[in-house]
Amino acid sequence: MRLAIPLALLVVLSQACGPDAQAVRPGPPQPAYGGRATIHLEALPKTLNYALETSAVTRRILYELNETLLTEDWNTLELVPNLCASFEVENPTSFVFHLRPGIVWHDGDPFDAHDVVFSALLYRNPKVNCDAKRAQYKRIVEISAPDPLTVRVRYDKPFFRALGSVGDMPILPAHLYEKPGASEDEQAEFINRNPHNHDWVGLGPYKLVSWDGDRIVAKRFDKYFAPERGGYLDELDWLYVKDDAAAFQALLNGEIDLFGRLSTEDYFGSATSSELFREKFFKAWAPSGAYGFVAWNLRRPRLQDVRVRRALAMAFDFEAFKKSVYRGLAVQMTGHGAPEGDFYDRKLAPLPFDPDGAKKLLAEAGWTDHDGNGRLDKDGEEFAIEVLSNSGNAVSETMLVAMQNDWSRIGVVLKPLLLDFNSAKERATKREFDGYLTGWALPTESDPEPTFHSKNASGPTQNFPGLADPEVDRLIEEGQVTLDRATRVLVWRELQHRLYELQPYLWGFSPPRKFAYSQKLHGVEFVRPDPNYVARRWYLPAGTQGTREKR
Amino acid sequence: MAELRTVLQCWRRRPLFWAALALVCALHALGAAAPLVANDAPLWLAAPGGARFPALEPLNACERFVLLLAPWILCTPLWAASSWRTRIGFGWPAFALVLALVWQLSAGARTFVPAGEWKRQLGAQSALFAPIPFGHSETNSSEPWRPPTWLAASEIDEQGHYVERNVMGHPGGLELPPSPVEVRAGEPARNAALRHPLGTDALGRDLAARVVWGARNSLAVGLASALFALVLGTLLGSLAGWRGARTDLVVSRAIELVLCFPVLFLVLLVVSVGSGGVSAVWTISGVLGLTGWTGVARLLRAEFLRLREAEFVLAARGLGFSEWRIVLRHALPNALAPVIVATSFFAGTAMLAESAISYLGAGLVEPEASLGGLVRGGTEHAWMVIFPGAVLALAVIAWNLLGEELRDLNDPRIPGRRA
Amino acid sequence: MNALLEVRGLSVSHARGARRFFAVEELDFDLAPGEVLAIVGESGCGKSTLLASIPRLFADAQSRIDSGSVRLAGRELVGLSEDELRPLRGAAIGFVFQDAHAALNPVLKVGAQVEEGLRAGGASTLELLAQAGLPDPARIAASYPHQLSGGMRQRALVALALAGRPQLLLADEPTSALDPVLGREILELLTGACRRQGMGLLLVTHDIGLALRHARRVAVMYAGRIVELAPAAELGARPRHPYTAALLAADPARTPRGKRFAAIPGAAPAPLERGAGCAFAPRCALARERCRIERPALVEGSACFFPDEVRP
Amino acid sequence: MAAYLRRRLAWLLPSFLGITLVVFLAVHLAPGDPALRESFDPDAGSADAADIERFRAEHLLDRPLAVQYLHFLGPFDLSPRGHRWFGGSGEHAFGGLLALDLGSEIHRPHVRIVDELGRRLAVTAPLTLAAALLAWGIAIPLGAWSAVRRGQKRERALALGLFALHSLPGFWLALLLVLAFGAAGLGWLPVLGLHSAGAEDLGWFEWLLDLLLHSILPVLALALGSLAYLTRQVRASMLEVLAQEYVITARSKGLSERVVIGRHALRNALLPAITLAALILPALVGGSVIVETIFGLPGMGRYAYEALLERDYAVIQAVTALSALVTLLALLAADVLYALADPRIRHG
Repeated sequence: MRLAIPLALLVVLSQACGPDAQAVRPGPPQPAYGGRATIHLEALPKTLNYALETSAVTRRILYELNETLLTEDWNTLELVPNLCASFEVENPTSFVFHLRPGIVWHDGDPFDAHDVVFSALLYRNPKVNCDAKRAQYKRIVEISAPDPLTVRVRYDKPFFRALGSVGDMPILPAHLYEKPGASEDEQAEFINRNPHNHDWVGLGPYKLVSWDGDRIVAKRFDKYFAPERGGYLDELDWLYVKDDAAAFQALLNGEIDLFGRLSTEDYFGSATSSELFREKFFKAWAPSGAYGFVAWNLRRPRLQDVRVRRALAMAFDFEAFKKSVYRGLAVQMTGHGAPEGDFYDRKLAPLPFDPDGAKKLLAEAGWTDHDGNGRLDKDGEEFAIEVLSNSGNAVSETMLVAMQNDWSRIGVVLKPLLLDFNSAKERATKREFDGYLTGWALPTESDPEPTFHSKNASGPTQNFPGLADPEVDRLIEEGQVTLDRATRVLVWRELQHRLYELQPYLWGFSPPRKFAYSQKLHGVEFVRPDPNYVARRWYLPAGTQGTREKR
Repeated sequence: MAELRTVLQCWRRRPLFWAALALVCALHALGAAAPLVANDAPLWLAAPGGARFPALEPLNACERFVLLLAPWILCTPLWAASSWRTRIGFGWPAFALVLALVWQLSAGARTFVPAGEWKRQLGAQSALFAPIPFGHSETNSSEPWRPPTWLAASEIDEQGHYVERNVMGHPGGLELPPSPVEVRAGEPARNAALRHPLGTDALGRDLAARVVWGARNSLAVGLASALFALVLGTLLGSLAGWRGARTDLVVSRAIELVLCFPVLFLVLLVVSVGSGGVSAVWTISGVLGLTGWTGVARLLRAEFLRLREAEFVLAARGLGFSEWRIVLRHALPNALAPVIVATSFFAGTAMLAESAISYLGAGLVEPEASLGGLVRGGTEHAWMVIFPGAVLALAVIAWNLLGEELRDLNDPRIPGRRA
Repeated sequence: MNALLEVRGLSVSHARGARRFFAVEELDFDLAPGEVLAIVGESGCGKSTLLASIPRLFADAQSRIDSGSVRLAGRELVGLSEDELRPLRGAAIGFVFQDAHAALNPVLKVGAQVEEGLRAGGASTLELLAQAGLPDPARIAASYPHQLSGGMRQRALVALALAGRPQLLLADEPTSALDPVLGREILELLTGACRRQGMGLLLVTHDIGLALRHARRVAVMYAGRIVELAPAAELGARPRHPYTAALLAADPARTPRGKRFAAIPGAAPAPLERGAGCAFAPRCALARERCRIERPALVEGSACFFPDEVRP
Repeated sequence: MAAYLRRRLAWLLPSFLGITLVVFLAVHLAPGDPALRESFDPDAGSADAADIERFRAEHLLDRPLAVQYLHFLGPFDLSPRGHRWFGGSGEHAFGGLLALDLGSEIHRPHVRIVDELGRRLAVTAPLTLAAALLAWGIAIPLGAWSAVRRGQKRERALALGLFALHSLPGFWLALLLVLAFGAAGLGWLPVLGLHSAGAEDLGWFEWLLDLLLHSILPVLALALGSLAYLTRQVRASMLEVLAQEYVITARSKGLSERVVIGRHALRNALLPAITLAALILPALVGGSVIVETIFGLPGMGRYAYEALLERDYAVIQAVTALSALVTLLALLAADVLYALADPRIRHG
């Protein structure tokens, strides 16, 4: 069912397209079973139990080790049955799933409706560490299993992502996680400290064999319920390498077969145009659905005036930055959402780069250079903005310096505050910043409520600006209950226009995810949804599998 | 001329020592005079109302004092070796005072001028630029990641394409056509060999300027933490060595406490808390000093324990000198030699520690430049790794060599080494 | 007469920085088997250098023998290579050092250090320690140098020197670090061993009284040269060099009670300032014009132009 | 000797507790809060205030610092599941440092810290030991040789070479090694991790060979740093010993130069080196963040640093307690070893 997405959709993004196959490869050899591939991880998952962990790395690994009720069709991006044979939408708030018979867990235990019900109910136990997902699944009012192969779910009120969130819900093996007759606390303890969070037992085409230190090894699961898409490779490894430069060296060395954090500089630069690279590797990119932004703290008086926020956006030379840092390979964002999805209006033009216009706007807002020292000031106070960010990301550091230079031309001083990840997050949560440079990684369609709705304006929420705009609230609530996809697209686009006009964020860029992978891998396609590749369709042509290349 | 002979004679006797001292002083002078060495604002500008010094105007009093120290530091080897000491001794302060007076007159209202702005507004006025005409934060989006310009691979034609295709060009045509290189007033020509002798970084900032200002910060950290460790170590070391067993016990336990403390953690703690007003250079020096004093303290304690029973100290007590007088006039000078040796070694170690911390992203990070931080920025490009690392190694070698020579100089036990 | 040791025209120089200087110049003397020759002189006159040059055991690697010959039992030592000379050390030439505390290895037991020097067929370690007058040799052998008293350490050093049953014994001020009583015992031990085993003993000391008491012949050195060489009795009774007379006058042990002993005015010239003429001239009461120009050679045991005018 | 030892041991415990207290205070007073964990889930929204409070309560982060420290120290478990005397359910009465129960990590409750420490030590300890042996194995002969040959041309060249080596920044050295021997350079050596993919199904010999190949560069990076320093230390103390009289006495016994240097000079020269050798112990436990990051080794250095970034208080305190204990023991061992080796002190 997983077909490669037509390249047309990608072309719209920029002039050229898809993977750059330097050498024209002879027709793909016949897929053959066997062989191994190693995939690079930029972070080590805390646990493989996706109910307790939210990191992108865990999600990527579980694509191969676990299955969900529904899955996103790579082509039409619609939800198609996966663990369930079929499903009915009785009314906007209740759904019935008919499970496929004969599905077994990796340890041979049969999969049935009870697993699904148990996986949904654990969010009601306050002591389980699934805080990030609790809000989403608390909306489920009732879930029941009339017989071992049917599950009935009912929501409190119509919600556009209802079907999606149930379909995407991580399914836990109840026979390993349920402690019969345990109290709520004991059950939570049993889940939080369950050894299977590390030695995961799932339903996917590959089952976990070993995980010590930085290397996770999975082998093909022979009793997978859909053998035709059960993966050709015998073994899939994931290897965690913290330092990107070291990982790239390991790729060249043959110790890694797919590296997903190629920098723009390396993608276009000498690293990937050397002889060694061209002969043995390919490079490619795919839309990442992630974008960077500076969130303005609307509680700070000087940033409450929308003219000031627009002026700051107009003073930053996005085009020059896009050309020097991204070499043109990035989308300048004009709203929240994944730029390739159809919920995002790509025709909304960004604010023009106009320093003089910006100065005029700031003057209107009362900021002029009264004492002639080259810096804008108002009522004796200089216009200085402290932008917080975490020091791990090289691109965000570069963007801060570029912003500092561009704004100094209109007399605005930017004081960068680069802290380690946790300190930065704590200050962001306590809203101790003027601007907060960070980013989102979003699926095709996401619920804007936690990020922009006024009820999340205060408290440790994702609504960093503390935006409280009735028009935005109305649009969000309307979109949430619009089940029809086409009308919902129009609602989200109207929301995007409204948000861009309010400028709670200085919207940055959405660079694509850039890959380098070994030519020995065949069947490698790059698709829209995270993680952008389908490891189970990779294969090594017969005769090259068993050979352990001499390192 | 007789003075010159004594200086040369002194240098010939201990060549390695004077070479090390000269290298250390030259590096620190370069760091102190960074505004004059690498600056985008012109040093001198012929203005209608009289000459202006745009490069020096934005400096505050403390930066100006450091700048004034530069010539004095540079001549330390000359000054220390010659019997001109008295003449040179008086000469320099006078010269510095004159310079300060002239300067004070010329300082206009300190207007804040954005990086590169002077070059844009220069127009026809004649101006003198620093040897490296680039500011440490002056970006040039038209030449990011440019290899050192003395390499053939770094040649760029008018449209901005690299002449040698394979270095930067991209067959897929995916990349936007680069804009032509923007050569601003006062800068060498586009393909001049010395335009970017060490290349540029992601934002087109000249690496040579970044290295000069990075060296300024790294050297400042090295020196400051060494002095901090010296003062703290001498204080606690002498207390432990001289006073009774009780203080000795307390100080030894404090030493053990510091030895067990994870240094990296303290730096992370302080940098994330203290990075408000004070620049990270001083917070890191403070931390390295706080954890580095144990070496000096242990050394001094051993020396003092030995000296406490030395005959001349008993004799001095016999003459009724006060305890403090004995310590200051007799014990300390004797113990000072090994302490100074340990301090110069620690200066090198502190710089290595700072660079390691900055490399991990916890110490001096953007936009402040530090030799360790620079390497972190471009591990995939040879010139971004080699040049900052080489300058750092050179500075550390200078300090260690100075320490080694100082040790041999003062070590009576090695026969025939008396200066 | 088959002399045990013949030294002819021996000159040895040391290096300080780039310049070299002569510590001893043209020394001539002989030593018969079983004979004890004392070498007396102020510190810095080159007596220790003389002793060290025989087995070539210089502390500083840059010192060397510039000229002259040293023949031990007829065999020339100066030209020998390091490998040829090494077997003679310990076996033919024994060395007794001044400060036993520094001369013994602090981390090795005394017995082990003596054993190192033993030659096959010789006396065992315990016998040697007993011969050196040490009570309970077994305990001494098993203990470390710092556990022994000064006297016992010196006796251990003597035992160590005698371990190889050498023909020639060189003793560099063996008793100056000890009190007089212990010193006398050590010296009697040394001279007794020489007589019994027919060894020659070169005894270096700064105490002329001690030299006269224990040695058959005495050589007086001044500024790197031998200024007088004569049998002990003769030298004591009628010194034929003003420096020897001055030394005798300055010896507290020989001055009758109540009489002030005379100190020698001035100081010995530093090695670099030894100009022409007799080195003692500036401090010599009998000095004349000739003494300042011409350097007196060692004639009939005295290197002075007016040996007879010397008043004891 | 025994009295000295007793006094030092008596002071060991208070020092150790003092250190754990200081680290505890520094950790809790530092900015950053473990409750604010990884990135928010982009789809579902953020943990709301109630969840964060529950997380803090579960790890006693909302209790006063003194209670938290006593809970960490033990022997009583003061959490809701802890000892009855302190209002706990009695289910897990004893815990904490003094009960040798380090508990489990804050962010990975299913991982017991003791097990993770074991895994991390299994990576760091052998590498550091190999590096130490390599460094000492070269430093002693090299130091002795350069002391004996002091002043000759070759020796001066070696001295300058060691100088440069000692002054190179650790990360720079590691990066250069990777560039030189990694795929981009000569391509002789693997640069990542301790095993290549699929190593577990190799024969034990290939497995061992694969391990050795992978550990050459890290060991080299670790050893080169300390090699230069150790060689100069041995050279300095050797020079000091060669100036002693007992070396001349040894020569006067006609012993060969090798015996004089080997038996007499070196034995005395290595005395101070013992204290340095004892300092290898903390390094065995501490590991090196730089080398482990660049070569991708899951060692102790990275474990502490990553816990630091995520403010995993349980792990930070466990790791610093372990390294503090080992450092204190090392310092004590250094003095004891020195006394045993030097008869002047042993037989006082």
